[in-house]
Amino acid sequence: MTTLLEEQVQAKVDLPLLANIHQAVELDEYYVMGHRTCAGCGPALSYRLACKAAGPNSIFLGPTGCMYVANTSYLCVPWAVPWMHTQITDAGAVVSGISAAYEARIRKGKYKGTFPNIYVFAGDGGSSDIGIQAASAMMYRDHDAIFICYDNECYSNTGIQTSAQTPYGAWTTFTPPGPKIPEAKKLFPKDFARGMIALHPAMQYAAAASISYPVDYMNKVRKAANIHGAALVHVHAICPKGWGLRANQVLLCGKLAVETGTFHLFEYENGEYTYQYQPKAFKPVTEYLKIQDRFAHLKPEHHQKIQEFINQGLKRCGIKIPVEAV
Amino acid sequence: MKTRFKKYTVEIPEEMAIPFAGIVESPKPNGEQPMMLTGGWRIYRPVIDSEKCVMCKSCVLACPDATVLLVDGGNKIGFNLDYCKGCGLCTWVCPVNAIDRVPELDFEDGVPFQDALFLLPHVEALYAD
Amino acid sequence: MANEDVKVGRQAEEDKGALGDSRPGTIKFLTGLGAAAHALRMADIDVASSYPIRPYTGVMMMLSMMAARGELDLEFVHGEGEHGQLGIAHGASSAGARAMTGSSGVGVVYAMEVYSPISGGRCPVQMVIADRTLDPPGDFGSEHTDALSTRDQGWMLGWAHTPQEVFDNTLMYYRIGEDPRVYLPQMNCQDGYFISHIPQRVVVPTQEEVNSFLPPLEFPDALDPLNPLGHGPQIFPGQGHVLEATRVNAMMGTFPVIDEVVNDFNKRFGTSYDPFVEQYKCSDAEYVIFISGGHAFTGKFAVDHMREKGMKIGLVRTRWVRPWPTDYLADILSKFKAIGVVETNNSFGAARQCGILTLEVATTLYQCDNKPVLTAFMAGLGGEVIRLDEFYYMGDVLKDAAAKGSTERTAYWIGFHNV
Amino acid sequence: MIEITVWCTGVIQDKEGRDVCLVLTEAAFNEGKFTQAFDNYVDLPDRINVQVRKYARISDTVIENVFEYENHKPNIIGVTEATIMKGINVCYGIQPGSVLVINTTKDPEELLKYVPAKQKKNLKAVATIDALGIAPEQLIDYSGSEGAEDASAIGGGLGAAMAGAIAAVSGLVKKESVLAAAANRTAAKRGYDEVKIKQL
Repeated sequence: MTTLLEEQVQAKVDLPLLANIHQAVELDEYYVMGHRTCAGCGPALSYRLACKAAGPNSIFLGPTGCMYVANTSYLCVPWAVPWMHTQITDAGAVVSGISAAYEARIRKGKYKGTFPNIYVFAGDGGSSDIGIQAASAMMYRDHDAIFICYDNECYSNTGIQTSAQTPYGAWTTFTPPGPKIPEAKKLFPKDFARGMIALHPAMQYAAAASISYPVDYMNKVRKAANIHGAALVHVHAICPKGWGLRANQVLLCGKLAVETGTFHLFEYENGEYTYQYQPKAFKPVTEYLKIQDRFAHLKPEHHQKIQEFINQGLKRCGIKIPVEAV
Repeated sequence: MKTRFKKYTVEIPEEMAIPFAGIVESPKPNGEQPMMLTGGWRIYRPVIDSEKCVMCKSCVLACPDATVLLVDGGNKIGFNLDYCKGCGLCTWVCPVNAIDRVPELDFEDGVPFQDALFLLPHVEALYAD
Repeated sequence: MANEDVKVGRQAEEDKGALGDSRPGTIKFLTGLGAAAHALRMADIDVASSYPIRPYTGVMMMLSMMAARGELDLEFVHGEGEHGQLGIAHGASSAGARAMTGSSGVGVVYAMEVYSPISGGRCPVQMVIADRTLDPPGDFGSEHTDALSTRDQGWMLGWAHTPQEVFDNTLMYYRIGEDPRVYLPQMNCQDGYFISHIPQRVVVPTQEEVNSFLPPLEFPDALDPLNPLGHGPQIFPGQGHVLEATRVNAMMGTFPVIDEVVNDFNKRFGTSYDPFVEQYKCSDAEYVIFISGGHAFTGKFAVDHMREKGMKIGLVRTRWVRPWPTDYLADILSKFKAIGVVETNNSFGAARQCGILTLEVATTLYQCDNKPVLTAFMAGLGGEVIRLDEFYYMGDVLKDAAAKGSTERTAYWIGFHNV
Repeated sequence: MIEITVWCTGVIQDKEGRDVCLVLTEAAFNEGKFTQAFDNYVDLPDRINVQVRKYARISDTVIENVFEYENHKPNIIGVTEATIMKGINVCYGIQPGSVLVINTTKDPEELLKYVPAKQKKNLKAVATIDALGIAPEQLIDYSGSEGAEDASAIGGGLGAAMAGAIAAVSGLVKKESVLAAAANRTAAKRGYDEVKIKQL
């Protein structure tokens, strides 16, 4: 019922993939300067790259989160494309409504343009925690829309609180370390992207990307946009405030997350996973943890526990690359 | 209509009016949002050594604020100092160390000067002498 | 559900107002849900978002059937819950579509977060509500507390008392809500079971007539890449009151629009709706039953019978709870000696432990020189039927109150105090 | 009533800026004054490098306007990062006889150029203090800015030095009161003693 009519599919032009950074730089900016995000904000960078990749025939939805509050304070917006706030709970539902509206209006001759690419830009809370119900429903209903989860591993707008994506051992203001709870956060995070893929077997495209690999990320956004149906991009968007980093360490931290196997860059297409980062060996996770103040309280045994979790994750994903000894 | 219902409506002074449903205009592509100037945040200014620069453009893509620009017909790197927050990511990402970080106070110019961060008409009145 | 269509001309006999007006069109026997669905079909809605909960579900069944048969070109989106349903409607409306959704009981309150964003975004969504008692425990019966609990969220809110009125309200509400002077969402309420599940005669006009009454939606600031706008950026605490005031003005600005639209409807379709308040046998009444919703149907018969016994009773039925037609009601109600408000809702710990409507009526009368005796009848709670003899009891209480100038109780519980 | 506004950079000096206000109000409270210390709510949440404001009010009588979001007519301005002055008129709204205290290694005269003439005429004194040199470890603590109690000690670093300097310049509270209120007594003392004052 929600698939595009043939003529709309033909009218919609696919976004070409980018061969290199020079092509990416040439693209126009649709997330422009003048927003109240942190100096060195990872999510802001992920927003900018996504908007750059998306181009003008786009609508962005911003569920409540840091990228709503920081970007729109006050009564102004930095997006050159249509943007709308949704509740943190229901971005997936609102995007479904917009997609359905365009399906109906174009079919009935009430809208003369082509079908827009509709993006949700939800934080990890708005995706994997409070927003998971609507996110899942949007993917299940296969609306022609793109769900981007900018994962900064915490509720950062409200002052750094734990979310379902906050890693084990991380300090947040809701998981402070103390003599009784030396490791701070005791729970291991959800695996949002793979979980969504497993839950929605009809999903055609999903990807995990990092702001530290910008062209790869932009191409993943474009591939997701070119899919006729629901697609998911999970982007690792490092939060300097929440993770206890200096502003200029954000891209380094993103790189280390990938190089230690903490965050995997992958694509899921036609039922197959492909992994983009294939080193000779992964670095020990300690290299990633030690630059972040949120892990400063951890003891060697906690590092070991995190390393085991990462090793298990690699094994579960069928990645047979060794990890350097700690 | 019965005019008596007017007594239940609120007359909003023109200078306090807000757009319909709080819906605002979008900025132009490649433009800026002048209601949120951020150049004043900067403690260290990025300064590029064009001799060293190899125009790999990594810094252009690394800026969360889109303030690293191609200037001089696309042949050089420049910065929009009205908005650069001085995060230093361009410096970090540069493979040839062509971007230096210099204390902002060493320069005379380059930062838009504002009386206040956010100033609404009815709040401004409270600051008046 | 729908019986054989019977093509008729203008009805010769004058029916009681309660049974629907005489007017040209096709007669169908429709439940309130069926009436809503047919009206939505004729309104050519673009997007419907569904989630099942008894008793409103039938309207979605009919819409999905109409979509499957090709009778209505509709995007039928199944929500993941009422919260998602409202989110879908919000998105659809923001993108310029004529959108509808609906719910009942706990479903209505599950979506509570999303009502204010929709009305604040000035999205003219219509929501079909068939009332149901809130939990605990499970109870399918009609009680208005579900929809009334959303009364402070900026939606227009009104009740129909016959399937015919549901049909007509559906069209009128869209035209009012989509008026450029208004742009507000509407809750089109009907009592669960009493209206939603009992078929009655409904006159269905032609599609051409509906088209000429209800033009397609032109939402000015729809999300559109050809005209980029930002919907809902943060505001300063110091700007909150400005936005709230514009929402108040939008709601209060509905009065002339309602007046205009309902009169236009009457003219086009041969109906005789009062835009705001129905007065039944009130011209010489000394005491009245004040009511909202389906029980007015029985109430009017009860008034007839009490009148036959010489009682000077009437019935006042508000067609709107939001906006509350303050001045109309003040004019109408202040001339009586006693008023009994049939609540069909509950507000635990409210002033005088009445329901929600008495609070509004009391506030309305406070500005009047003549203040009638006011009491509440807690009736129809949990979906209990309000029978004729219970209305007679209310009549007796009111007659007594009118004579004495006072009542024994601030709220009479029908089912206990009348035993 | 004396109104104090402290400008600081978001996240990096958020806690330090608040500490300046908290140390001064604690000192004044112990001297029997009525006090209030609070963050600028509209600046919330702070972002790295954004200019944020922390406020204090100190009065001989009960403070009645406790709910006002901002200090509209401040008497004392503190700036924990001198660069802020380049972009913002930190002295906007100051009353005649106000003082300005800046954390910098520079001399007071050098920073005066960032104060517009209209505000400059209301300044009684401008002072600088190398607070970062006195307490290089800046504490980052988000509890306080979200309305919780600060999870770490008040006046442990830069903020103590600033508070000491403000006390010295303004004479608002006694030296011993400030020293007693700050967790880092040495920093507060050095701030009090090492501040460079230029009377105008």
